[in-house]
Amino acid sequence: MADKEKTKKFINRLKSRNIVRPMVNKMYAEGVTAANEGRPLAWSMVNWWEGDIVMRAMGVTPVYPENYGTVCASTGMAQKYQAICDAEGFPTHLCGYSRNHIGYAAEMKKLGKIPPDAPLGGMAEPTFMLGSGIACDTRFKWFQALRQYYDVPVWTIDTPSYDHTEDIDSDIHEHNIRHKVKELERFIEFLENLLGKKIDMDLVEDYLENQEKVFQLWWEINELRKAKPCPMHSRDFWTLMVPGYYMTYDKDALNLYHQVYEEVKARTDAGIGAVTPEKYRLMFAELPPWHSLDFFEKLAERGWNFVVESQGYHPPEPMSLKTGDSVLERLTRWTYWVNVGHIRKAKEKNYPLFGPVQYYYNWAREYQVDGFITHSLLSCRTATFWLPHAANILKEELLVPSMNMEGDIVDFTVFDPDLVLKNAEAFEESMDYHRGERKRKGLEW
Amino acid sequence: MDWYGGIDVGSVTTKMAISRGEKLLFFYKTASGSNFQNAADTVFGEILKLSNLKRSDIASVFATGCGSDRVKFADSKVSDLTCSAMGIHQLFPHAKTLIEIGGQSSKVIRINDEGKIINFVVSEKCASGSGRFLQVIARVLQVSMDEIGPLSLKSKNPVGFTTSCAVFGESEAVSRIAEGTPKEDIIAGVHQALATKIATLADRIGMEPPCALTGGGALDIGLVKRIETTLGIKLEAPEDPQAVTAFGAALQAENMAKS
Amino acid sequence: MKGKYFAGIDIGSTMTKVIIYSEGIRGQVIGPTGPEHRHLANIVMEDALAQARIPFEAVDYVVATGYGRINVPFADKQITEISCHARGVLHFFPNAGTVIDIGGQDAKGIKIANNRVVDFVMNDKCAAGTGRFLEVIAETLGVNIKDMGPLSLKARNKVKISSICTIFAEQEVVSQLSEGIPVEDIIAGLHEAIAGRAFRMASKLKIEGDVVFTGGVAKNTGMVKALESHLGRPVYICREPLITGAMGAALLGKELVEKAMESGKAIKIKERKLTTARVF
Amino acid sequence: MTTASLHGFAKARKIYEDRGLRARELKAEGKKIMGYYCSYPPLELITGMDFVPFRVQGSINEAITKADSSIPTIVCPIIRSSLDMAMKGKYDFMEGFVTAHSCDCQEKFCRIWEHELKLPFHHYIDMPHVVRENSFEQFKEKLIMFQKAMEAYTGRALDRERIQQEIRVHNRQRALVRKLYDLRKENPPLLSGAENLEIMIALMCMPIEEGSIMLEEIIQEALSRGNGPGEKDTRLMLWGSPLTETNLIQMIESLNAHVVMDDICVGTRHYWADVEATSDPMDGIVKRYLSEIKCPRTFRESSSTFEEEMESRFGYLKDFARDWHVDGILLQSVKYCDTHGYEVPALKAYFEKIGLPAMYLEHEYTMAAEAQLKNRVEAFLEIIA
Ligand SMILES: Nc1ncnc2c1ncn2[C@@H]1O[C@H](COP(=O)(O)OP(=O)(O)O)[C@@H](O)[C@H]1O
Ligand SMILES: Nc1ncnc2c1ncn2[C@@H]1O[C@H](COP(=O)(O)OP(=O)(O)O)[C@@H](O)[C@H]1O
Ligand code: SF4
Ligand code: SF4
Ligand code: SF4
Repeated sequence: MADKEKTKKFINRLKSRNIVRPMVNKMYAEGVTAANEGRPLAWSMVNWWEGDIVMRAMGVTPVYPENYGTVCASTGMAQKYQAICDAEGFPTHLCGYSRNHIGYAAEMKKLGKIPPDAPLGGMAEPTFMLGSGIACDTRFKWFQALRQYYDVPVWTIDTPSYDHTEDIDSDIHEHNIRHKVKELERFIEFLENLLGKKIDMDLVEDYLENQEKVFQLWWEINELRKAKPCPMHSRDFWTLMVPGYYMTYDKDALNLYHQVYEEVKARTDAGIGAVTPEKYRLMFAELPPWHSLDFFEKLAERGWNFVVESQGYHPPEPMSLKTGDSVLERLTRWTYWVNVGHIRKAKEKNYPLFGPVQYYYNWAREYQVDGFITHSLLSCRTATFWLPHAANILKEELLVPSMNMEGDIVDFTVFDPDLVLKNAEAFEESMDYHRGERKRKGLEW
Repeated sequence: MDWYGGIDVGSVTTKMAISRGEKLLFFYKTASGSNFQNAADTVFGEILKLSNLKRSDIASVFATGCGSDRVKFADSKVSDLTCSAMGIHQLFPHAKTLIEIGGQSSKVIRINDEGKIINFVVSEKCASGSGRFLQVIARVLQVSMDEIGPLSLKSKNPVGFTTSCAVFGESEAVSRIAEGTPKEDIIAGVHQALATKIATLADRIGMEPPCALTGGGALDIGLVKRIETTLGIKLEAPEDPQAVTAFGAALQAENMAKS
Repeated sequence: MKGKYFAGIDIGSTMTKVIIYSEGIRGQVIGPTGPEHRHLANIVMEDALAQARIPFEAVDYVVATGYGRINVPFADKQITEISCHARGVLHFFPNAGTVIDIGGQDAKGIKIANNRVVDFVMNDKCAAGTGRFLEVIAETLGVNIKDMGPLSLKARNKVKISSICTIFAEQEVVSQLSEGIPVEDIIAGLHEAIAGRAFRMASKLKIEGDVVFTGGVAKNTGMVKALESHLGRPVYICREPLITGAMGAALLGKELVEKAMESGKAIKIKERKLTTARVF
Repeated sequence: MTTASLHGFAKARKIYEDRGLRARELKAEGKKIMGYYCSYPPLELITGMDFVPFRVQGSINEAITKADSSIPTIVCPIIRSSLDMAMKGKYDFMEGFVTAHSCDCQEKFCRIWEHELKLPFHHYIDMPHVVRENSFEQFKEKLIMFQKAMEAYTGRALDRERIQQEIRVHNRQRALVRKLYDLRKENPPLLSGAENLEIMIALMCMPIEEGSIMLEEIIQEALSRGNGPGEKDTRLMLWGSPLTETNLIQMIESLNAHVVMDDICVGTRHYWADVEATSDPMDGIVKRYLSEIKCPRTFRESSSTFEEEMESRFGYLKDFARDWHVDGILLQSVKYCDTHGYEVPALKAYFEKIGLPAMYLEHEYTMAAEAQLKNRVEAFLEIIA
């Protein structure tokens, strides 16, 4: 948004990504249609699929205010909504997505209808709100606070904050899974009472099967990115992740990833990279600056290829499910696996264990990255908290240097692209140096 | 034709260095003032006079610093972090960390045996973390920049500043003067505030001695001593601490020509 | 309350203001607070008394407000500038709902309902966005602070000030000047930046009712315009926007005395001696 | 100097001023100190294992220099400061450290603590956010894990009787604290808000029974001393994030106001609720810590109307305000605390509805801003008057 001028493009984007745009539009349009036709609509936190599939099977259309935050940020509407949220008396340091959405909700309440200038047709008034105990406190406090405007039920599906050495075989893992299954059962009860109908478990299973296929393909696509040069840039990842995050029940998502897979595979076989020449391979943590994504072109111009990113948006690694698991158990195992899968992976590969920053460690090795770009956010503690720690570990253990860029998911005024570009040159030197050091110490890349 | 130039257009000072055979041979500086382009032209003219060289003797000139865009005669632009690291490495090959205190920001850079950057941090965009804070205070106290260091060393009771804004720091200093607080205590207070900020930066990056100090801040003995006591280490400053980045730019010009 | 005199003294970071009130303003003096003037609150007071043609003993009650209020030894009571501004504003604009005050050291918003302060916000950690910011830049530009407003109205293309820090903005301004950008365009850009900040801050109060703009910066017509364009509605300005605080202080003093008289309680007052203020 | 000769107020003051003083003495005597964070790790289990619980806190007076290399600056400053002090060796008397998932910052910072400090014993208690039947089961399981971890570490078993006995010891202290708070129902209060906080903080840095004795002494002293805090116009209640120093309350009380009641976790939140006697004592502990502590970190179901929900979430504050004759509420929080931040508009609306003035004060955990904060509090007092 901040960067409108026509610049020469240096990232070789995937053609198949163009399928995503209409899917996102469809997602928002469906929400508004559902509300207009009197069907249940949920404002939902990202819940890593478990709640989504259940809701879909109950005929509920979920829309995702977090995603709407990225939409508003990239269309420039977020500033207005955030200002409204401030005016409502919420502290300004709160999550940018939440401030955007609270502002939006307050505005919609005031107007008595969807604000006419709302991006992608807006989000209609919900039947209920679904909070989540995963990732951050914000994601249930936010909806609790929103009841001030929309007096509809708020449900929160809780989740254990997994033990950072948790193994899939341990008692505690099984205990946590049982707890999560109960949480889902209670949620289903809640929905059944609210909507006055019973859930169709066969439908849940159908959706789950589609989801498992989506995960597999989407995961394989990301595996292909280990190739040198890496065939797919983070920019494409951020576009493509939307269906894998919000529409796993949908056959269209499966079709999309088939096409993407073909394209990426063809590139890999032909040795085509997303950035040419690929001078540096980078890992990006965590949430991107949605308002300034074109900025990555400027880094691509310098030969920076972003090969892996945003752990929270990635599909879980394939896993072998326990035989005899019920549908809900399977469902919840996938959700939970996102957190603990990388610990198992590290054990399999004999990597040292680093608890909460394990995935950065695993990825840095597997994708053989030269540098780690941390994006510290003014308004999201969860995505920012581990960054210095992760940077310390990568540097000490793998001799991978990092550079921080200050910014925010929504507020683009704190992001200074010129400064980052200025420092980028110095960082290249740091990456070069560490390349040599890694060689000296006998690391693989 | 094996003379090379490096020009560093800083927010406060514009500096130019001429090198040959990777040695710093000539250095000239002038205030950047309001017109970076003029300042650049001036240092170039003056350094040629000083060195008795002709323009055509200089094989190439690399520019760096926040005003590098304005240097019409530069052959290339380079990052000031890289230049500082390179420059200091040539002067002090053993230095592992470089602290640079300039007019607009403070930086801490970790460098390797080859003068390459291992890591770096830059202070946030607020004047209270840069040398400008000192200039502001010096102005209200009506002391010159050359005097503040020695004055600060005399202080027994550095004032604790209650504000973290350089502008309000100015009015706070004024009140202190009115109360009869000695100037040296006020200056020492500002030095301490700055030293604490720099110590935090240094800590964030995992500073390792030996540590060199450059930038205009290194000319300020009061600040140097405060940083030394805060960090608990000795700092080494080159004879002309402001020349380092410009020299680094000249070195890059040399390297480029050779490769 | 015939024949009774009330004094309000507002010691701000930049200006010291005194009002002597008795069924109308009898004395009104505005002097600089400046470092050397800080302990001269008594002198400003003397000037005001001279204007009102009364001896200090004739003053029934003295209320001090503003940053330096605790340093006025001869005041009977100290009240924050929030309450005083609100009271002063209500005197001039009975329908006021929101006050935006930008002074030398801070910017604040005050919300009024039923003749009372119900909420307020202020920003004060950073000089960006205060009158001090404008003063610093005016000095750099060599423009009299009084001329900033009229000059900015002539702007054709207001520049964008990218630095939020006063000191760096000063540098930015200098280099823009050297590029030949007209002074008025620069000033207009600054006004835009400060008005934007003030507007965002005041929005926290849910702006309602008439908006009154006070404080020294309200004297700047350019700022008034910039703020109005953000608000999308006109703002009201007192003929002398600097004095609302002192005015409010005097009026609150009057109300206190009236209340005490009604309830028959004695009210404590200090000895009427114009001692020098301690510096702060 | 040792604390042995000190009693009552003087003892509280001394330990408040040097938090580790008592802990270091005890360590020298061979006792084991277990650090804990926040009000959620069940102290009954800690003392039951013969550890002396020590509440880890930050300090507003210490510049943060070390922790910034491990955690970002946009997180809770109290946590940054706590980690910083630990990294500088200020808590080197602790043998172990236990945290719970009270808020995300705590969940995350304890892992960094573990990495950086590597104490002999370290435990993190996972804790549900919601209050449902299955959350009680889940939490119980996690507490049993905690117990087992301590048992494995010490090689000693903790039995039912001991837990029951510990519950009595802690409940006794809680009753004494409530008695202490009663002293501020009077007008003028028999105890200042600053004194009260000093005592609370000291209590969390010493053995429980010793603390109870100190409380009894203090209550006696307060009842018999002639020079309590005098008359003031306004009685305030303080809500929000923890205070690690008395400076904020002192500043308020330097004005024309008393702080007579609080809802903070170094105050009523920590002490108000008792553990109920249950046949399996763990059930009582589970219930108290998961649902009886009133902290915004817990999500309580809200299928009722918003009005009813507000009443169930905030009703206890109305009772506090009534019983302690409160004129106004100061909502305060450190910047970057999400848990408290989201609560502010709803709380303000609630107090507006019940006709109590409330103001939100956000601070950055530094002494430097005191003058500005004071100005705000003064203006608030004028609004109340
Ligand atoms: N003679 C001096 N004595 C002490 N300090 C000085 C002196 N000259 C410059 N400084 C300090 O150095 C700072 C400017 O450093 P410099 O490296 O010239 O900055 P820049 O590179 O941004 O132009 C000033 O803000 C001041 O604090
Ligand atoms: N005549 C004027 N024209 C424009 N701006 C003015 C004028 N007089 C004062 N100001 C502005 O008002 C500010 C001082 O405002 P004031 O309300 O007196 O502040 P304080 O209460 O902190 O002393 C100055 O910083 C200046 O920017
Ligand atoms: S993780 Fe960050 S961005 Fe996401 S909801 Fe939480 S605070 Fe907001
Ligand atoms: S606090 Fe002061 S010095 Fe820092 S950015 Fe703001 S105006 Fe500049
Ligand atoms: S103040 Fe807030 S963020 Fe800090 S520890 Fe407490 S609940 Fe967590």
